[in-house]
Amino acid sequence: MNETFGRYGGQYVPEALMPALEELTDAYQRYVLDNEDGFMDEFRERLRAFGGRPTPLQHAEKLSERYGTSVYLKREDLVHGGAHKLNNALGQVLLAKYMGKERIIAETGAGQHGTATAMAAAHLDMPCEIYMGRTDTNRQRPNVFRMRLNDAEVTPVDVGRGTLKEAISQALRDWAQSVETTHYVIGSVVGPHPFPQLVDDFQAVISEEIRDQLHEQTGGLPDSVVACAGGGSNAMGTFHHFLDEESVDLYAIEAGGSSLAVDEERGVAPNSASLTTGTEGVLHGARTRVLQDSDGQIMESHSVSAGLDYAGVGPELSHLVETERVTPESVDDETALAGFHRLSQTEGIIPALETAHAVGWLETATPEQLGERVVLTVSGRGDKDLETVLEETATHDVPEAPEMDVFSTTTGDDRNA
Amino acid sequence: MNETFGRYGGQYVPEALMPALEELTDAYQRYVLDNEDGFMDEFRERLRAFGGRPTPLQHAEKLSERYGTSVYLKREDLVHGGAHKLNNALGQVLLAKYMGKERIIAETGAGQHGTATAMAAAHLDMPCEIYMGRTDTNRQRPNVFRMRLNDAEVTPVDVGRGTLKEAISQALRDWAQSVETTHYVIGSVVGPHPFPQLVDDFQAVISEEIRDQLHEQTGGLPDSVVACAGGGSNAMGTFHHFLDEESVDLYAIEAGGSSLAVDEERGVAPNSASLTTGTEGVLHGARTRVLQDSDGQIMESHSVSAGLDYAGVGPELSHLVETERVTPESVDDETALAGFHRLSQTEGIIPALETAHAVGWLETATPEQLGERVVLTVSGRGDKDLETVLEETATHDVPEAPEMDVFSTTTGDDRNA
Amino acid sequence: MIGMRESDITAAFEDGPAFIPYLTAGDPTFESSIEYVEALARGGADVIELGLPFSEPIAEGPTIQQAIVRSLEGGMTPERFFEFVEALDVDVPLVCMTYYNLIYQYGDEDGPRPFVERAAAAGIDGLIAPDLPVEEATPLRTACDALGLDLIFIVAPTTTDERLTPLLEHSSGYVYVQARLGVTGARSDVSDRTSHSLDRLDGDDLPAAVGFGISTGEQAGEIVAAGADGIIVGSALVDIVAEGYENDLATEETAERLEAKARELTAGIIEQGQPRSERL
Amino acid sequence: MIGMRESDITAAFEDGPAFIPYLTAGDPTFESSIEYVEALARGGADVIELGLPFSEPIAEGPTIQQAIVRSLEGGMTPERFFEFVEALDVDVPLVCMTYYNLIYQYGDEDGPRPFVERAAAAGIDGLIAPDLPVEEATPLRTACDALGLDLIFIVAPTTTDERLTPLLEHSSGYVYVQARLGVTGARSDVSDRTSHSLDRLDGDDLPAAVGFGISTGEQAGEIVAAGADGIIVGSALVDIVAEGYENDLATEETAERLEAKARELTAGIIEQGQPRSERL
Ligand SMILES: Cc1ncc(COP(=O)(O)O)c(C=O)c1O
Ligand SMILES: Cc1ncc(COP(=O)(O)O)c(C=O)c1O
Repeated sequence: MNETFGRYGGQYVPEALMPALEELTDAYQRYVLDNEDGFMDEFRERLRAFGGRPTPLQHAEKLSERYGTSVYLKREDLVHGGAHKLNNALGQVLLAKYMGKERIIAETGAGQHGTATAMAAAHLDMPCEIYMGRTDTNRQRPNVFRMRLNDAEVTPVDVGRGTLKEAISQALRDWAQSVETTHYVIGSVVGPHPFPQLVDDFQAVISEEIRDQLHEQTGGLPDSVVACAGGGSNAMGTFHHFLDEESVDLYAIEAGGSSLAVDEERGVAPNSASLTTGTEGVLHGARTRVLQDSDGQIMESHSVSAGLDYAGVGPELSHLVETERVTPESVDDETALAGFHRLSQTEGIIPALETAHAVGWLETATPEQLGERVVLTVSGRGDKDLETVLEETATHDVPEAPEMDVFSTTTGDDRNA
Repeated sequence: MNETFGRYGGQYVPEALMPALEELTDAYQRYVLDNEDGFMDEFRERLRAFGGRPTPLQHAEKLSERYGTSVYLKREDLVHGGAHKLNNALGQVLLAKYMGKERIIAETGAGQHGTATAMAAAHLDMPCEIYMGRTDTNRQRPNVFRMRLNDAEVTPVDVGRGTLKEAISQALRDWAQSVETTHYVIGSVVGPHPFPQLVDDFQAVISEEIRDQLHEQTGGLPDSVVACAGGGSNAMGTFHHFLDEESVDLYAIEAGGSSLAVDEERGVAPNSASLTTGTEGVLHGARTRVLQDSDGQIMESHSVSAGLDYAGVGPELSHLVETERVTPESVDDETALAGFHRLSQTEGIIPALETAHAVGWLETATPEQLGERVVLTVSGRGDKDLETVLEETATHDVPEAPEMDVFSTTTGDDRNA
Repeated sequence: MIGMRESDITAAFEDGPAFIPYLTAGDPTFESSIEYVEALARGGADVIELGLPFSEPIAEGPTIQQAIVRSLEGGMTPERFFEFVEALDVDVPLVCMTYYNLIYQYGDEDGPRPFVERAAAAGIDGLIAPDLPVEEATPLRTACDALGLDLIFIVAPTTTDERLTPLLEHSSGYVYVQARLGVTGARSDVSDRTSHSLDRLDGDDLPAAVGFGISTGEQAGEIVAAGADGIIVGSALVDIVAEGYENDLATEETAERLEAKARELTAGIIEQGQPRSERL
Repeated sequence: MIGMRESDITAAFEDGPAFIPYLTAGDPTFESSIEYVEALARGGADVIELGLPFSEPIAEGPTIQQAIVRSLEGGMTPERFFEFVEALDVDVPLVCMTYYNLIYQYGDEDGPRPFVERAAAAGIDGLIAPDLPVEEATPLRTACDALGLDLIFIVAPTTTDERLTPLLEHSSGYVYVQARLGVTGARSDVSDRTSHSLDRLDGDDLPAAVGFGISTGEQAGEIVAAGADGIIVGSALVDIVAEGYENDLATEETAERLEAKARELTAGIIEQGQPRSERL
């Protein structure tokens, strides 16, 4: 177990939480790494029966044609709840149960991690409270309903801009006072050690399946593997089992937002490209690449995709970028929206806006980057993003978008008149 | 191949469509029954890679405890698109391709069959037009968006009450003029021969998997199998491979709406319980049980669940009920809502409102009916129903429902003050 | 038509190509609808098709769908329909056009016979059930034969040669030739499939009446010139009823317009037509 | 505290239990905040903790979060903070409380040293970084030692005995004893864990100051009676600043209230207190 990844990682939290991190590190070692009491067996079985794993690795015919290569889609959109997030949430809630905790808390931005945690907590009969920025509760209403339906408390956070950053801070505050009975289910490969590794290990099932499925389908390895990255759990899970395969190129696609430039004055980055444009700093318990001003104040990030809209990124991913094992690429809002529509129309899969960044990147990638076999992880489905896509498509230049005039009053009957 | 099932079934359509039904019957025989050109192999493979099959058969711990028996959930909610509907839509769109058709039409009520067809059509590169009652387009907006995103035309039908019944009639009208180039993808085991058998065969994968999975998990057969029934495709697919197993009791759960009584004067049935309360009639191309007044006019049906809200039912299911192989049961709106909340809270699965009827029935079933092993098919996920559930829960007496006051302005921060 | 005496309906084609108008009975009210039907008779109708409205009219276009809605809202039922027929003062053969479920449900016993009995008693001469293909028609055929009613089937552009033979065998009265694919509704183009269909029927005993989409005297003439024994006009007439309804016209005014339209169509036919006996 | 001369901060505990108020520097403005800090000094502060606001204050409750927002909106930056310290006219030791990222980012080179240098130059005597556990603190510890600043660590109720030893080893100035679990914020109950924590520290060289949730002179007295060498009060004072801000009170009025509150707290301590030298 590494507490750090090169210069990144560590445990930058209040002293009150340190014993909990020690306890968690111990539990991680015993249950996850050593499969004590058959923890990993139970986790795998529940991922299968409750979560719907394995998910398919689908050869995408139209994309393959378009890019002159074989494109395979890893279908995490088919996981229960609609995203890869359940892999981690289920693992952590189960771990909390093994640790004898009585309560679960979590933060959520887009609501995907919150809904996944609420589902896992209902499934495993654990009381659960989700912190969510006030702005996000309002713009992600359906996900708030879903969490409530699964009997989770949803606590809006009224601080600051009311988004993910504030929700994480608030969850850490809750944890600092409830740590003895409560486990904090963090939603990505971020936060203090051992969270980045723990979450990575739970998400590693993605690349384990990809490797086996692609081997079965083609007898070989991919040339390139593409995943969108916000905090980086989807990317780390997708890369994990290829890290040691030098022939496999790994691309982490970040949100380029409207621009890679930064407004220091207002403390705003119109993007979430912390791997590409961030600098070393300490955020939410770990040293990693963050979007910050020259004083070290964390900036507001921006992306059309709520799930990528975060000023930090997992420390291991920062390290893998620094050592050039992983290539970070950023895709702007418009290209992501085009990718969203392209996948919906040509493959019949409506992706999450997060995933749409990875899809959008294919359009700009060179044949050398893609190679002959590309795997792209569809990290989630886009049902949660319908309203956003409608609004954003209207204000951006997205020729791929369909007309949405169904709700006008002309009728299809006229054709027979 | 049977054109009829006892007294039910047949082909009651305009002469213009008869040749198309002959052509379809021929294609059904060759491609589906005889696997010509490897049709069924391709269908199965696409169901796997694109559709996400097999879906798990999950032992439901909390329900099992509650009812003192082993309850297994067949997780069709994990199929791509969120319901069993894709099994049929993918099969029929693929069949249309094998038949050389150039265009797909379909009707939809709740939008589940429409979205499934739109997804399948995008996946297989077929132009697609979906008929949907005007009322339904307005109350199922997200599904309309999804269809449009998959590049399907959505044509609102302004006739009558503007729901499923009118949409089917309109789709039949379109087909009557476009039949030479167009295949009509009907959404359930209804309509003229060979549709009821065709759809049943495509949905039979559900019970094939249940049988094999339960055998693997327990070494035996279920004692009872429970499925909600609107048109009946979920029920027929769930029952198919158990029809010849006499020890297995089969329960088709219909929508009891607000009451089983009927308002003949207004031509309105406040339920959709055509198996329980319907009488023999001819609707949408088949002789079957329908909700009709004494003149034979079809009545408006009603259910809290749009997907069950239909005045007819598949002819084979009518026959199986008549011969007492299948037991029909009806569950009213309130019991279904309670079932919806119960599954969401205790198992972490938010079911479709259609499915919620089957879940609700468990509450009233006797131990003798359930036996020691119960399989219940979760025909779809409830994301599409969130708004409806909120509204309906507010106007019904559903003690199971959670509070939904998250959107008020009190903040979670106060606890630390 | 299997060795039966020529019916009143068939006889109506004897003196030249027949004009067969359609109206939905009871559209928009029982009383006005009676006047409209009688106006068509005055305008030269040789046979009249009367629609008995069904809640799921899968074979109709929007024009007739709306007529059906108006009629149902006006309280039309199968029983009222028969009273409607009895109240009519016309002396041409009447054909009832309705969907099979209404036929099947009528009366206390299962099956089509009670309906046919009642229709015969009311003075109906023939039936068309657009959702009843010949394969499913035996019970109705039997009842009609027993009570001396014609049962009219539709030949569609898609009807294959293999289907044509049994279809003609079971037909009586006339053969309804569907001019184009699609549902009912006025159209300005007349498919060239019509003449093909008519060619296929050449040599059959029954008169062939062409419908679907005819709206002007000129079209009617063209179709008759192409060899039809009659033309069926529905939506173009229902349009006039709808217009009167929407603009609140007096019943007489709408009736006059219908009569005028009937005359236009009859004139178109007569210009081109010759008695069927001479053409055979 | 490893073999170093006693610091000014530690010396401030010599004459009896110390009163250590906290304010966020620059809340709500640079100028008013200076007056507030000076008022606390007049009110009897022995040491003053000054918050340098960070955008992600994960260890603060809502009261101090809001103070941080006000201060940041007023334009507070690390550089302005040092100017603030330089502008202060108080003669008690000053402790800067801030998050590690601001310490780490300050100046041109990576690492905490430039921040510590500047802090020393401005007249800061010690640092508290609430998100920097002792495991990650070596670079900062080194810089502080080099420049003669105290580095104060927090002992939490959850701190295990194994953690206590290294934690105390790295501490200087005083030990910040967290009275209860949770984040900062005024509370009316004082956990009985406090005395347990104090017991564990018995025998350590450094004075133990208790914070988190103290708001009245009575509470302060109880805690001193339980053996604390000092009390730290933050949210109860920030509440007064917030009240002044929200009700648009004159700076002097808020300053007077702060001074009065400081006197209340000091009085509570003195009642119960005796000089540290006599208690050891
Ligand atoms: C579907 C989906 N993909 C990707 C992400 C980004 O998170 P991560 O980078 O941790 O995978 C999210 C976050 O909510 C998500 O919902
Ligand atoms: C999830 C779900 N279950 C059940 C049904 C009912 O249809 P059927 O009885 O054909 O399965 C529907 C119809 O839309 C549905 O969406």
